[in-house]
Amino acid sequence: METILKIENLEVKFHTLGGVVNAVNGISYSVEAGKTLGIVGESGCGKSVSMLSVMRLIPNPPGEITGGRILFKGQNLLEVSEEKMEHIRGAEIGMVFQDPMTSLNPVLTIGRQIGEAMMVHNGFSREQAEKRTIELLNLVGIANPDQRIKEYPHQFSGGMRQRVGIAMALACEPDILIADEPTTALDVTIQAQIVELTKRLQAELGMAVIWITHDLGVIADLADRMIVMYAGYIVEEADVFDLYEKPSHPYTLSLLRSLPRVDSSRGGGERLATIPGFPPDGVTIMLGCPFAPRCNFVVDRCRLENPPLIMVNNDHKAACWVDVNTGKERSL
Amino acid sequence: MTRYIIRRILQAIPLLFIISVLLFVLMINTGDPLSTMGGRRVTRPEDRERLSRQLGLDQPIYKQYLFWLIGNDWTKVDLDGDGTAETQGTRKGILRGDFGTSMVQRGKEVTDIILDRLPNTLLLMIPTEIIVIALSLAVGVYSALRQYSATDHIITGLSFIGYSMPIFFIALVSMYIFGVNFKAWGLPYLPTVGMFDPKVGKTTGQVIQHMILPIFSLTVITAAGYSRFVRSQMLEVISEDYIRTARAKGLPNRMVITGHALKNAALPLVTIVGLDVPLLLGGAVVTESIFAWPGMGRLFIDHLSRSDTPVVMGILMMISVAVILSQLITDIIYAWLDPRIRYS
Amino acid sequence: MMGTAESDVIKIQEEFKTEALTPGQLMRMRFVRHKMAVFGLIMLVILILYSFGGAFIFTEAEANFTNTKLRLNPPSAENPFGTDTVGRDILIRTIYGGQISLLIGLAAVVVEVVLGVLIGAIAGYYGGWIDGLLMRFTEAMFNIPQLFLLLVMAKFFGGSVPDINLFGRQFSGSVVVIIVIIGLTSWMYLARIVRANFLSLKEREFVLAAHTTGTSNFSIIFQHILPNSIAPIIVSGTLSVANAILSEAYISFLGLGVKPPTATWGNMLEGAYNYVETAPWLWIFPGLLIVLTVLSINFVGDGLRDAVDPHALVDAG
Amino acid sequence: MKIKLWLTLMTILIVFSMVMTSCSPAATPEPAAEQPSAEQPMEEPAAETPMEEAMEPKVVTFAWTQEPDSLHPFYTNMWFSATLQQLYLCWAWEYDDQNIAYPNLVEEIPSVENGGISDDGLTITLTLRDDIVWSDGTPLTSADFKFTYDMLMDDANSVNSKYPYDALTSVEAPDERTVVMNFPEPFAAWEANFWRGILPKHILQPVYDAEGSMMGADWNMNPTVGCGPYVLDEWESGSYMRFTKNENYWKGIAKIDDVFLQFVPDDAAQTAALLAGDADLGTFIPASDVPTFQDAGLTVFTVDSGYAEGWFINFREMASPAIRDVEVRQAIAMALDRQAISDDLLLGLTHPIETLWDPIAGGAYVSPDIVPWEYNPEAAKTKLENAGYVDSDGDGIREDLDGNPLVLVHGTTIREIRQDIQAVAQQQLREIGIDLAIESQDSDIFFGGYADGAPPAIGEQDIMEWSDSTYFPDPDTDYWLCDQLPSEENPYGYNYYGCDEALDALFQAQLVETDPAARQAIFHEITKYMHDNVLWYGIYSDPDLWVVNSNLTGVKFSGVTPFYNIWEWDFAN
Repeated sequence: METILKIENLEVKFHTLGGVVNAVNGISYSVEAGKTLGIVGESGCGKSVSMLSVMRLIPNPPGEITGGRILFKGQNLLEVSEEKMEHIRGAEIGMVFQDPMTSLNPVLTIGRQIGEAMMVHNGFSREQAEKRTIELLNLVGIANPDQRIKEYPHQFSGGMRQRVGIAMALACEPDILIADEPTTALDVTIQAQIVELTKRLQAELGMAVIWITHDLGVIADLADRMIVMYAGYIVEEADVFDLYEKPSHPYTLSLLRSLPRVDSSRGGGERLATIPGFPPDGVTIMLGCPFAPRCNFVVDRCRLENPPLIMVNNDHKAACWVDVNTGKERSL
Repeated sequence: MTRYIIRRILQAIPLLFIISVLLFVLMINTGDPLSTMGGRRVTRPEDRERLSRQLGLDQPIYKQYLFWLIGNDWTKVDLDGDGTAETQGTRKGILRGDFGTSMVQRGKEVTDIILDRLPNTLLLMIPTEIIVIALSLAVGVYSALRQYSATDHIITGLSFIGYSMPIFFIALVSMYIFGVNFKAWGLPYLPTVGMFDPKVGKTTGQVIQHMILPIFSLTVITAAGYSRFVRSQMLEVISEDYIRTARAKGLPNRMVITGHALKNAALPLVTIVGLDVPLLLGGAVVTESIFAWPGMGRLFIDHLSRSDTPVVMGILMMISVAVILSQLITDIIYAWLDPRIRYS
Repeated sequence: MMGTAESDVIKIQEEFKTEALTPGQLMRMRFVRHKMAVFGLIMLVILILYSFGGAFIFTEAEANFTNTKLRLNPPSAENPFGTDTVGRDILIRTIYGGQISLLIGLAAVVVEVVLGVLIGAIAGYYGGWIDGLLMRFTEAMFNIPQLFLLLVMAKFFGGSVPDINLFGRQFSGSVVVIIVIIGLTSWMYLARIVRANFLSLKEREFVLAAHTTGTSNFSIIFQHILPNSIAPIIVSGTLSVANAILSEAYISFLGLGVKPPTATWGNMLEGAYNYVETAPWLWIFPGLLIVLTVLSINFVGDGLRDAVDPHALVDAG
Repeated sequence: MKIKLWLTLMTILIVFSMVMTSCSPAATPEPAAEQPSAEQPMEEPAAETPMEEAMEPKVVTFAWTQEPDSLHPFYTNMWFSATLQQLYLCWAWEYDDQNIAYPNLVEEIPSVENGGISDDGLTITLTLRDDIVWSDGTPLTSADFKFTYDMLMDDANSVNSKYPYDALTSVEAPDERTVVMNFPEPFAAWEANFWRGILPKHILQPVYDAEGSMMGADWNMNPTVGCGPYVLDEWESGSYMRFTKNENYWKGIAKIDDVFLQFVPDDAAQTAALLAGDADLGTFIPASDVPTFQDAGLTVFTVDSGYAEGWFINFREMASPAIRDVEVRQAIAMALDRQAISDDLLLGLTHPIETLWDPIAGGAYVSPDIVPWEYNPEAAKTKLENAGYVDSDGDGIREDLDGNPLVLVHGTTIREIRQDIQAVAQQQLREIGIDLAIESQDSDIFFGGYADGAPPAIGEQDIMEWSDSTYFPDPDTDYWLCDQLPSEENPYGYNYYGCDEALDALFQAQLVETDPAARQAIFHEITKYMHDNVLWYGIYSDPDLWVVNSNLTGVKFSGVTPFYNIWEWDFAN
């Protein structure tokens, strides 16, 4: 399997009024061509920031990438020129954003917004771009594409707009599609449609997908591999089945418990589990594990030492001093 | 759209009615046009009594308003003071397009008086507005894109100063520097007052020379506010998600700005300009006064100082109509430029 | 990476909730980070000290002391700002004029806020035909350019107004006239803001709750809703002070402002254009003081707006 | 793209307004250079060749700080308009630089001696010259006089003032050259006030017939037919007015071709224009600029036009009791340093005066027995002590016996010099213990009527200051007549000062006194009485100031008809 994107020790900081926020704290992972990586975590855990770093779209100031490497097809994206980067964005890495209501330009037609990337990257003429745009809209399942390319975003429903967003990201047939919570703002039925669409397109076009979400439910039948992030750290990384079967970090466990289960044996009156407390603010320097204050499994060591990612199983890593299956402290 | 326009125009009618009543009541009570009639001596009692009657100033205010509104040709008026109204009125009233005649320039049609001056005001104001829009777009966008740079700080500071300055101050300063001091230093200097040098005549070159200082002053003040607005709009727009989307598509920066950000940032300016256009019609009263520009603003001041109600009302109503019209036009243009907005 | 999406920053910063800071502290912090606002505040304090502290050094009699032999003297050690057409010292007159100008600025805004809040609150709270009527009226007032309305009103109230005695000093009655007319011609914007605020707030739970407990309309308006829309009122009020000072300068410049003997920065400029060339000190000093004051207030107002508006979090120059 | 369309629209608008403003026929030829001509105006003629100079029209430029409201003599009260009448109109008789009348349209000025005035003073007969014509060649006849009278008296015309024509019973025109005026009782002020401007019947009659009034006549603003040495050529509102010489002027064709009136916004612009040589003549100049003009070689004329700046004392019952006390008034008269005002504020161009009649006929109507009020604060203080005004609480302001502080209200119009005098007076009266509260209003408010609640009319102010004159050059005034007191019944009355029966009788008597010497004697009584009782307190004589290019020759000014000899003016080479 070819590794197309490899992130090593990425560190991102934000300078805010409240102090320096450590948004991403030295994370490493890789994405393989044609596969889907799911990144899960609460708001503010650094999952979006790490993706924006890949696109080099972190606003500076106040954001700053302070360390690490992002290797895309072997070249470090943090070192390439802005011109080169412009080509990589859109042409080689496409991105779909969370809110389809705001991520499309309200005063430009859909056709122009999809087509312009092809005109820039592929040197298409206006006619070629339009032809291809119609094909793309067909591909993402929008009816009457030759009419609709003349329309404006406000004339589309939320789900349709997200389809447009996807078409836009796929316009130049990128090798990676980054989807930053693309379904969060949508109705549940539409969510499923978008997930299905993505799967179909991935099968047809063969690109890698990085799917960011805070909803473990959505990603279950989409991802090949999963990463769970908390407070700027990767706390667990595993194949999708492993993760759901044997979650090895208390945080992952809590996330899974907070999912509503249709097959619940305990009946309808069951109260969903919530995680007490708030994630750390990123400013305060924490000595131990950032999840320790909210953790049910906490031991003394957790408050003193931040656990590294530990291989708990075959290709399954978790950052915890405790084996959550046994409740015993790991001896390391 | 047509229905929307009709509805807006219908809505404007009560609005104009309120405005006219308000202003009329104010104007009628702002001094006596017959006190000295611009002369150095107080008007003789006999003449004042007679003129009050003949010009209808002795009538109760509602009647004066009525005559102003719908005219008095349906009734008779008393000219000779014998207590019986025997002369047929001749006024048609503003609703029938008769703005009346001036008290100061006895017998001269208000419409003629205003039309004499209107082109001069437009001549000064339209170039100003164009320069202001172009300048503030350029400056505002530039400084937004270089937020926190030294240039941005300087531009922001300067625009704050311009924005805080009363126009007469910048006018006096510019007259002092470019008129008085340049002359004293033997540099080519600019004329400070009037529309042209009568010795030379009203040539295009002359008029343009005389336009420079007033336009400069107006531009400094207005562009300061506009560019601040454009800058903040631009800052807002470039933080929008769709700009990030455009960047994520790999568009070069120039295309992101001109293709995606500028139109969104410039759109709200249409509203601001629409609100300001009628003000310009009034010709920035102060500017015209200082630079002795023979426009509407000076006309207003001159006639206000002699309580010439028909002329003052004529100017103010014209401006009010212009305000309403330009709001309507602004809405239409906005709808035309912004696909999201549709009126019905 | 210049000019990239700022919403991300806001989103990110909102994500990293800074629990340590109360909203008040945050506001103060944002304000203090706004360097121009701090500069404006300092400038304003200096100007207030100048106008009100100067009164302890020079008496008002000195401000009005004429000496026709010292007519139109240029600035000198004796008269640092020069003298005017009857030999009064311009420095001392700017001190006393400053008091009135600042007073007019503040008092006119009080009038404006009272009117604007009252009309906006009533229109927004009661809605229906009251709202329709009040808003029509507001719109009508809006449609007449302010300077025109000010001039007409200045003439309307320009008759004889008796002098007033305040704090043992005599003021020309026209000060009150100017305050009132500036207030009367500037409340419309505020009324709209307040109305919009009321429209959205009156449907909120705490208001509905107050209704069910039988609280009177008066107390709902003033004790429940108003305190929640105070921030925009304060910001708009601050900026209005600057506008009021400018308005006073404009009408005074056109000869319809505050009448002698009371000096204001505005009426010191009246007729000064006749001395553009011959006695520039007549208009430069009061003019500069107006510009400085208005500038400082605008800075402070801008800072305040950013401070109460969380979207301006990063806009700390 | 849409922005472009918008810009195009704007451009069209600009071009449109450009065309509209410049489509009026260009007055003067295109200049060779686009430089402001202000740079070297005086050198221009020198640079021309003699041939061209002969062709070049002679133009005299007036800097005019106020634009006339109308050029119809009976629809304007503006000094800046009335003054121009000697350019384009003609009076029956006009006045020379000594303010002495000389016949203009008439053979001679009527008098008892030449039979023009009947012995009972009830009929005045004018005999017109036979060579007088309008500028379009139409003869000017008694019909024009009669027409003028008829128009004035017709209510449909709403003229500014019917004075003094309402004193007549009729005007007759028995033949083309004779005008007969019939009075119900003798009218001593006739010479100074009748036939100031004759209307062209052949122009205005058709308008009157068509519209029932001459109010809307084009001639009012555009009198291209006149009977003066010049006729109006063009008036561009807000910018300029040009008069060109009347080729049919019967006294002789004017030497200067054009008179150009440039409207300047203020004194500063006028001063600049005069100093730069852009204008050849200016008036109503600020006194402080006079030395500058003199240094620059311009000639300054001071011409008595009957105006006097003074304090009108309100002694009506609503006035402060103090001001109604003659001792207080006399104290005030001694407390103001009028000489300093004349010297410092008016740079010695004028002088303090004692009565309203000082600037008339060289002071012939002023009683020789008057002793001018001296500036003497100590004497003023003593007077106040004697009148019972003592500063009992030590605040520097005197109180009367009941402890009421001695506060007087002084009101005036918003003219800079008046507000300056107010400031000076306030300080000087405070020195003798009088608190002067000062206020000022726009003149249309200040001089408003009783019903408007104007401060002088309703008697709110104790002292009112402005510059005024009699029916100059006649000494008559009806300001102090008892029947002119404003009230509910007489809301337009303009005796804002008070009714003094003795004074009233004297004013009544002089107007019907046909013997000049006897009339003069009555005025001596009036002036002495008003001066000693301080019913009017003179500040300074308010002459007209004219600044003229020294290259102009033959320049003379009258106080009544300023440009009476403008047809004789010329440029020296």
